Amino acid sequence: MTDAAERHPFLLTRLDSAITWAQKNSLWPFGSGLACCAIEMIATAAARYDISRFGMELFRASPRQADLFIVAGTVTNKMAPIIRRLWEQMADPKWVVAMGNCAVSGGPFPTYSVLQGVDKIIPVDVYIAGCPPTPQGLLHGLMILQKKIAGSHPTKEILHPDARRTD
Amino acid sequence: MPEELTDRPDLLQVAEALRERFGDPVGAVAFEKGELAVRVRASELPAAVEFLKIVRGFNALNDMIGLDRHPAPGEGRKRFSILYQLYRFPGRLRVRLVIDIDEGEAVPSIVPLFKSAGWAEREIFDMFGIVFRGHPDLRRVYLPEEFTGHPLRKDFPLEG
Amino acid sequence: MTGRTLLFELLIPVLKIVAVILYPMVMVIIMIWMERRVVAFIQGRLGPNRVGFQGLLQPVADAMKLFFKEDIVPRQADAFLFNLSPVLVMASSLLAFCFLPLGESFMIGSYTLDLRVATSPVALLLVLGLSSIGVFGIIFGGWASNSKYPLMGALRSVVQILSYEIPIGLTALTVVFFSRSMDLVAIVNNQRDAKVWFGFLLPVSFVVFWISGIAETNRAPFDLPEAESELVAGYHTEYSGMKFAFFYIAEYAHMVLVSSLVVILFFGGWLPPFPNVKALAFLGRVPGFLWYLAKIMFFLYLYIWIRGTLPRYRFDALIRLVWKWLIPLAVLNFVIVALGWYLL
Amino acid sequence: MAFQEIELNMGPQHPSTHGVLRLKLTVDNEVVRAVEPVLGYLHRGMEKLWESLTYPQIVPLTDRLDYLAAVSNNLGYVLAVEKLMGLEVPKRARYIRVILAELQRLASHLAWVGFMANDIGAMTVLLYSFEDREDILDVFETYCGGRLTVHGIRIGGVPFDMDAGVAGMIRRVLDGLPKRIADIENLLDDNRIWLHRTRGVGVISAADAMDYGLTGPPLRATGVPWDIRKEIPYSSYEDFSFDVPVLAGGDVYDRYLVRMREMRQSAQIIRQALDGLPEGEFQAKVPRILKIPPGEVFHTIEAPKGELGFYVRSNGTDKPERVKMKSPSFINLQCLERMCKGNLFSDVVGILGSLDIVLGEIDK
Repeated sequence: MTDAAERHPFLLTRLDSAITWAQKNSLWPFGSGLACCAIEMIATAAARYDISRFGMELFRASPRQADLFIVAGTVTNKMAPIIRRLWEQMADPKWVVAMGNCAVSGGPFPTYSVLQGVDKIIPVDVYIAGCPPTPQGLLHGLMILQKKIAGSHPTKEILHPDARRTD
Repeated sequence: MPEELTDRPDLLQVAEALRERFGDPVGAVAFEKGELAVRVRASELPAAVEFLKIVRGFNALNDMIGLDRHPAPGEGRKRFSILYQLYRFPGRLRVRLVIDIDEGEAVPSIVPLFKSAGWAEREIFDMFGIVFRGHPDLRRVYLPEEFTGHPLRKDFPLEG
Repeated sequence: MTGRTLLFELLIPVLKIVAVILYPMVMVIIMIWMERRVVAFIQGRLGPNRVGFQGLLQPVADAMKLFFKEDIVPRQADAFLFNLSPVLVMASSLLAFCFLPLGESFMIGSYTLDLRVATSPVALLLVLGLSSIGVFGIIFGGWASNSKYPLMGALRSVVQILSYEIPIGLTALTVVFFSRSMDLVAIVNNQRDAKVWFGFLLPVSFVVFWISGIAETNRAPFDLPEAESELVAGYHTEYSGMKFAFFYIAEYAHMVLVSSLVVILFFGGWLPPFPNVKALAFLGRVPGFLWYLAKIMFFLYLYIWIRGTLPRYRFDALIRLVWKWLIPLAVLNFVIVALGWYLL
Repeated sequence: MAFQEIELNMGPQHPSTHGVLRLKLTVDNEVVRAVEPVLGYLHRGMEKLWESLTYPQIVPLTDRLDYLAAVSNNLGYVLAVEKLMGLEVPKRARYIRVILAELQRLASHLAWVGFMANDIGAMTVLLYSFEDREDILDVFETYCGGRLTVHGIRIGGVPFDMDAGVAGMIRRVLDGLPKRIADIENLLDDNRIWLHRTRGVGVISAADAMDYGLTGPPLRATGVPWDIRKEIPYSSYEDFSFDVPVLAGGDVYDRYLVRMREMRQSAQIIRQALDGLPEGEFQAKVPRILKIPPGEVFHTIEAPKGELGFYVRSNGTDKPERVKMKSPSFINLQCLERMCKGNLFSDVVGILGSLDIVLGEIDK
């Protein structure tokens, strides 16, 4: 199979682009509102900014059905194991967006109870700065994520399980 | 803004009544920025709160505030203070009761008098490690049970 | 066997079977797209408009993505039942579509083309029965997930679906009184002969049937099994990938099924409206299945409209509604119609 | 079916807990026997952090407490500090503060009604109310550049003057508001399902409410006319005429009505403040390095969620010795168990929603 695939890279490329087309256009976020950023995330889903234009309005309540984990807000040490577990419950392929300074780096809270950046516990695909980022900022971050997905090679990951992202 | 207690006869009356009832404790009565603060002994606190609630009609406990004076509590002072903000509605009267306690000293709980003290006392227990005697459910309220230390003590570093 | 009969006896049934799978799928895709756009418009938003023309390919992208998603079976789950239940849910609604006619039978040469896969004199009974097999899928799914929220969601779902089956059955029977047949084509033909749609003749039956139909499909304002503010995602909380897609598609297929039933039982199926008005006779020249689709679409739109407007019922109110109002009303309606039929 | 009491765990990551709150529920056949909120999933150590910051540096952090009503937090803290300094704020600044605070109250209540309706399953209301809220956020953005975490009030006054452009914008928002509130009320007020889900649900008596320290709209819905804007006026609230809506039912529906009526009163206050906006400075003289002589104050204001208090204790340096916040949501949430007991499991989300809690200020 692998040899055949290597002999016909064209086929795989077409398959890749078809899969990534579906994936980038159907990112169902997991509604994980943690703090202030959650309100801006909801505002992004509301009428003025309307995330549904990208097909992303189906905020899933169950992590099993979501593709995109928007970490919107401060992750505390008490919350960190839960975030990690929710991420583990999500089905592959999955992506993570760190929304807001707190999720990116701990933000304005260099204290005993705040995790200094969510990338310490789960891999992050896109970082969005701001305290909180405006809805435009979030949408921009999601479009960058779409570009990133469009450039990925899902078939490679299926054919060579070892090539799966380890970051 | 009145700077003398005599400008506020209503508050003066409360202060007089407290002094009459509980004698002249350590720091006695202070009046600052229009706010009345009365220092009472920790052991007499529930009696003082009950007196204010039932006799003087202070029907709301606004807040409980913990203080840590570490490392220099001052001459003859104890390390911690707890401030009780009481309010009378209607009547626009606000009184602050202050108690001083040392490390390891337990404070009588006022949950039987004000239900709202339940979480406030848990918060002070969590943040300062002050134990409330008679509290129905004294556990940490914010931090996980396995957390060591009490963050709002002055000798606790910010980064933990 | 001549080539001609082979063609008709073999090829056409195969084509029909393909059609009976494709037709609900296409309807579901249209329905999902329509729902997301219409709800968006009700809420002053735009809705999906990036993928394909006006976002029409959005459901396709969703389905494709779900197809390539990891399939998770939770460790604590009962793997056999867990895997069985989405299949059961999906199969039951697809099976019911076999008995749904898409239009009148017509002749190609000497061959009568029946626009349905299976013909049965008790098609109505079969459709109602098959579509309720899905409830087993729901209870298996909720139970096999071995988790509290799915179980509670499944329990609610079962209680709700079983309760609302009763008024559905009772009101469907009143239609049978008039049509004197449980054959769905015969029911429509009866309405043509009677020159009146049963919906106007039996308004109470229609209203009760429609309300119960919404509850049957677990849709707003009766979407308690999936009330995400209470139960996360209800019985399918633990499902991912294609298995979740099965539940999702089956729910929409079920909606199409209920809408089709309402149209056939109460609104004359593929009959054109106003057959008595001479000036509007040209309406009869529009092919029947277009009328049929248009009517189904209207009821699907009603589903979305209700979802965009009403809050959710509380569980006790939901049960009270069916046992204290709908069932007595359906029984009363049944008796009155029966008496009327007997006396007239 | 014989259903034993089962324990359910809602959250900390649950669609309706409005953030990272966890509820331990004991449910018996869908009837709630006990509720225990578990807090601290958003505890950021604010109060500890404040002890290492200067007085003006603390102001933007107060935005992140009740992030649905950032200006109210600013106002509460700044007023406490000014009281401690004995600083007199120009009247124009006081009026602008009132305008901002009342706009914030409108925004907060609009967001609340949306969340509340969404919890009960009427999702369209959320979209409507957020659209209206966006208009108010636009005003903030035009005024000072902030949308959600506004930082719209500084020690000694306000950062910018209220010019004609912003004032006109506010008037336009206010003109459109009655119709928009009416739109929301049309969707909810006479809706039988909404009435069924809210009337007689989560009832609490006035005596219990006082005992639990309940404040704000939930308290006024039990018949206690306690509004600090009237009781101990601050920031020139005594200049404006407005009513305090009070209802006696103490249930979820009355809390909803109180908030809807308060929105109309807020609009009225803003109009009066805009009409009577005095000329003059909008910022008092405040030293660049602000050192406050030793002292302590406790000051409360009427925030959208309830009574918001700040205790500030200075020690003569440029950093406070202790800042304690009395957050209304923290106190109000204690009532949840009292309100939920005996109600149905489905009502817990509605009752929780009706309290209007924000985890940012509960967990600090």
